[in-house]
Amino acid sequence: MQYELRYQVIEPKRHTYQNVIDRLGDQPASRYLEATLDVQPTENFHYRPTWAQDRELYDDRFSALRLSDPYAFTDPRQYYYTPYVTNRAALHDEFGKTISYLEDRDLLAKLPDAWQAVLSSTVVPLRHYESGAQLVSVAGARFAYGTAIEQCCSFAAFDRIGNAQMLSRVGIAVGGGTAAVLASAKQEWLAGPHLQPLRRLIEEIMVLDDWAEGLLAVDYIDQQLYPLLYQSLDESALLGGAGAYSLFSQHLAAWFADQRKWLDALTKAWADDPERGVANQEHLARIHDTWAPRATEAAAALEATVGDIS
Amino acid sequence: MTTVQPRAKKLPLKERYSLLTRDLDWEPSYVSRERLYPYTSYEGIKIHDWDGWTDPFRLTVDAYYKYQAEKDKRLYAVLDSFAQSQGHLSLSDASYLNAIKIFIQGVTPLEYAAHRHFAFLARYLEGPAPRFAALCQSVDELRHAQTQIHTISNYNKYYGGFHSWSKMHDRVWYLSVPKSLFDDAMTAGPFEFLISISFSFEYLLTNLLFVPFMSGASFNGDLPTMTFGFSAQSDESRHMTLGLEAIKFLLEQDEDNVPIIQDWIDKWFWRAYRMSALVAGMMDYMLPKPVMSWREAFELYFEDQMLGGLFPDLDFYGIKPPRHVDLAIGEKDHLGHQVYKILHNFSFAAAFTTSTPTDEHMAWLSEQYPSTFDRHYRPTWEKHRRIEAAGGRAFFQGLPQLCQVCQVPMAFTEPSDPTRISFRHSEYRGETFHTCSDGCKWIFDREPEKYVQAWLPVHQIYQGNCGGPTVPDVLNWYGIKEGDNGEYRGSADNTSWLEWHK
Amino acid sequence: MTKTLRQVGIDLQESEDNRALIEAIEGDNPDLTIRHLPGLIKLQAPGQIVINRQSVEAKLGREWETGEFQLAIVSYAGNFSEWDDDQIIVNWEH
Amino acid sequence: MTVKALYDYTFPSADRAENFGDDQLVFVHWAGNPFFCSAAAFRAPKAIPFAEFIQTMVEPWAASDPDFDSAAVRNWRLFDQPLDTGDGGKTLLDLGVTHKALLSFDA
Repeated sequence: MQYELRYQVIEPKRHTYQNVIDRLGDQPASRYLEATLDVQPTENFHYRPTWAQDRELYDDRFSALRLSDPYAFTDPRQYYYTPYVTNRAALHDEFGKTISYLEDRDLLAKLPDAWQAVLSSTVVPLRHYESGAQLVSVAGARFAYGTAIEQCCSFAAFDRIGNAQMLSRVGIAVGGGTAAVLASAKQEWLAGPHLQPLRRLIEEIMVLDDWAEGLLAVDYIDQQLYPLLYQSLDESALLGGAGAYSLFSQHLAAWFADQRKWLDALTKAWADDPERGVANQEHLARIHDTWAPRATEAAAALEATVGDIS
Repeated sequence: MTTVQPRAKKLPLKERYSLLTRDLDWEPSYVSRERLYPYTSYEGIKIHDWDGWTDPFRLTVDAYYKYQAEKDKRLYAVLDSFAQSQGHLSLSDASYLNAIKIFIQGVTPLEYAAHRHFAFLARYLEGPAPRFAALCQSVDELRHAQTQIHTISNYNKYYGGFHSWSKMHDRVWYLSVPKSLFDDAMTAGPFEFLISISFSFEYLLTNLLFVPFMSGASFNGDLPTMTFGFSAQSDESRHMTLGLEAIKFLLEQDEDNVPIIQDWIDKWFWRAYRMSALVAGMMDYMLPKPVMSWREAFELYFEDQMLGGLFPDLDFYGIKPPRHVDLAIGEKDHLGHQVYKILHNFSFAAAFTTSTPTDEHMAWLSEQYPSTFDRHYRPTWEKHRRIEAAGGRAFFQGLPQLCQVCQVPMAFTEPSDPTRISFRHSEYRGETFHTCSDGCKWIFDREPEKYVQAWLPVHQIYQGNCGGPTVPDVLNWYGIKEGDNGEYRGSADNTSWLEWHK
Repeated sequence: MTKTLRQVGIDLQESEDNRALIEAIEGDNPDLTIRHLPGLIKLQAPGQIVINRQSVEAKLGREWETGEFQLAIVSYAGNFSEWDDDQIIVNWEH
Repeated sequence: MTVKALYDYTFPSADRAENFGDDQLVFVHWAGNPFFCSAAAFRAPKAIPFAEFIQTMVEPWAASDPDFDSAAVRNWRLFDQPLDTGDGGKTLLDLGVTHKALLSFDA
C-alpha cells in the first residue's frame, strides 16, 4: 500500500528577514546570514557606560580599525553557534581519542628524554599563553562592532580555552596522569628564561585598549609559534622516533588552519574598505611594526630550546 | 548520547576540572593587576580571594562542545521537520503567534545583549573560574539568540510582525522596556551586572518567565518554540547556578559587600519584575489555549520557590527579600489585565495584533482571578465588545505617559485602590520625572543621573526623532508594515489563517 | 543541625529520552511529588533531591555520565550542593 | 546616592525643556476611566490658551472613548492641586502648567 503525503502549497510572503532582504533581495538566506546580519543594536542607547567615558554601549571607536559597513566582513567558515560547536565537538572528540590512545599505551611517558623535556618545559607551558590569548579574543567578543566580527572573536576565545585544555591534558598524560608536569610547566612559564619574552609580550598585549590591535598582535605570535611547534617540530618528531608528539600536535595545527581563515579575511576587509581602507592600512602597518618584531623575538627565545631536536 | 568518554584514570573530576580551568591563570608581573583588571574596584565590592568561587557544573570545553552539539542536533531536527511539514498550520490559532512576535522583538535581542556583556565579564573578572563560567554563558546566550532567530524564521515566511525584529528592538515604544533594562545593566559595573542579570534575572525570575511560556508553546502546538525553549533552559540551569554562586561568593568575601548587594537586589528585582509585566499580559491574554495564569505562575515560581526557598537561605548572609516585593505580591491579581489593556489600547502602533477576549477566555479569566476580573476588568472588555458589535474598534488615539524608569505606560494602579492609577514623580535639577510606582521612584531617586538619560519613545517622537510627526511616519520608521498591527480579527494573519484552513 | 525541609524542585523535559532518569529519581526520593505541565515534568521534594548515577544506569541499561543531566534539565529551585562523577544533590544550604 | 562611575558621570536630561523649544510636554489623565490604560502625553505650545489646548488636543484623544462628553469635563487638577482654569483664555504657562506637568480631570 502506498501513502501519499499531501501538503498544502503555501506561498511564503517573504523568504527571510527584512534586514537580509534589504541587503540581498528577497530570496532564501542561509542560517548563517539570518543569525548574523544586523543582530547587534546600533542606535538609541538609553544610558552611558559607567566604565568608559565618551563611548556608547556598542561603538566602533573601540578600535582604530573600522569598517564602513560592519557586515562587509562575513566569516568564510560561516560559523554560527551550531556549526561552530559541531565542528569543535568533532575536533575535541578526535583529540580525546588520540590522548586516550597515547595514555593507554603510555606513549607520551615513553617519549625520548629530549622530547619529554621540550613538551614539559616549552609546549605544555603554552597553555598559559593560550589562556592569555583567550583574554585578548574575548575583548573582541565584547567590543568589536557588528555581530559578524564579534562572533568570530567569541568562538576564537572559546577555542583558546579548548587549546589550553588540550595542552593541559597532554601535560597530565606526560605526568603519568598526575598534575606534576602542569606544576613544573607553570614554573617554566613564570620564570623560565626562554619563555619570559613571550610572557612579557602577551601580558602587554592583554592590557591593550584596542581589541583589534590585541588580536593582531597575538596573531603575529601564533604565526611564529604554530608553524614552529605544531608543524616543523611535528615533522622532526616523525623522523626522530617521537610519533606521539605528532599525534597530538596535528590537532593544534588543524585549529590554526581554521583560525587563519577568518582572520585573513577580516584583515583583508579592513584593508579593502572603500571609505576607511587607507586609514586602516596605516593602522595595520603601525600595528605590524609595533608587534611583529616582538613576536619574532619571543619565538626566537623559545625556538632556541627546541632547536636541538629539530 | 552514543559515545561515553572514558573516566579519567587518576585525577578526580574536581581536581581535573580545576587544573583545566583556574590553574591556567597566572599572576602577571610585567604589567600591573590594576591595568589588567581596571573595573573591579569602582563599585566598592571587596574581594579577598577569587579562588573562593566554586562551579558545581565543572564543565570542561570538550564536554561542553559534546553536549551542546547534541542539543542542537536534536533542536534543528525538530525545526527542519516542522518546516517541511507546514507545522505552523497546526498551531491553535494564528493569534498565538502574537506572543512569539513579542518574543523575538523583545527577548531575542536580550539574549544577544547578554552574549555581548558576559564577554565583558569573561574579560574583566579577576578570577579564572568566574571568567570561564561567564565565557560559557556568553556563547550560550549567542546560541539562544541564534536558535530563536532560526526557529522563528519559518513563521516569518508566512506571518507578519517578525520581519524587522532587530531594528524594532532599537526603535519601537514597547521594546524600550526590555532594551532599557539591559542597557541599564550593561552600563553598570561588572558586579552590578552580575547581580542584575545572573542573579535577579536568571535566578529569581527566569523560571517564572520562561517555563510557563514554553509550556504554553507546547499547549498551542508550537513544537519548535517549546523545543528551543526547553533546550535553552538546560543552559539556563547553568546560568542560574552562576547567579547563585555569584551572590554567595560576593556575600562571603566581605561583610561590607552585604549592603551593596542588598541594594542591587532591591533595584534589580523591581526592574526585572516590571519588565516581566509584558509576560504577564501574554500569559493571561495572548495564548488561544491558556496554560497557566500569571498569578499561578507567580505563586509557584516566585513566591514558593524564591521567597519560600531561596531567601531563607540568603538570610544566613543577612540578605532580606527584595524591597517592594510586597507590592509585586499585592498586584499579582491585576498585572496581566493592566498590561494587556496597554497592548490592546496601542496595538495600532505595534508589530503585533490584539483582540478583546472571547466569552470563553473571559470565563477562564474569571476562574483564575475570582477576586478581581469580574469586578475590575470584565466591564471594560464588555464595553469593547459593544463597540465592536457596532462595527468599531477602540484604540487610544494618542500617546501614553511613560514611566521614566521601566518605560511601561503608566497604567499600574495604587496598591490600596485598583481604580486609581499610581502616579509618582521626582524633581531633579529643576525637571519633573514621572514614575509608575514606589519601586520605580525609588530606583530613580537612587541614581537620577542615570535615568534622566533615558530614550523615552513617546518623548522622542515628540522631539521629532522618529521619522516624522504622524502615526504613519513613525510606523514606517519603526519598520512596521501594513497589516502587522492593530486588531487581530480581520488582520492579514487572520485572513491568511482562515484561507489556509478552509 | 536540623535539616531544612523547604521544598526544592527540578523541572525536566518530559520526553522518551528522560523517562529512565525520571524513574530513577522517583526511586531514590520517596517524598517526591510530581506535577505534569505541557512538555514538562515538575519534581519537588522537601529538603533535597538526589540523583544517583548507578540508579540511572540501572534504569537506562547503559553507562550514564552525571554531565548528561544537563541535557534533561529545564530548571530547578535550590542549590547544586554536590555534582560529582556519581551523584547530584539539590538542596538548600542554610 | 549617586551613580558609581570611573569618571564624572553627568549627562543632560534627554527631555530637558530646551529640546522642545516654545512647546512643552503635558500629561493629561482622565481620572477614574478604566477605558484608557494610562494618561496621555501631548506636545503643546507653552502659550496655547487652555481652552484651545482642550479643544484641539485633549478632546480628540478623550473621544477614543465613545462615551466621552466634553460638557461633562470638570474638576481640573494640576498634580494633586485643584486648578482654576477660569474662562479657558489663560495660557498653559499662565496657569502654571510647565514642562512635563500632569493634569487630571473627571468626566
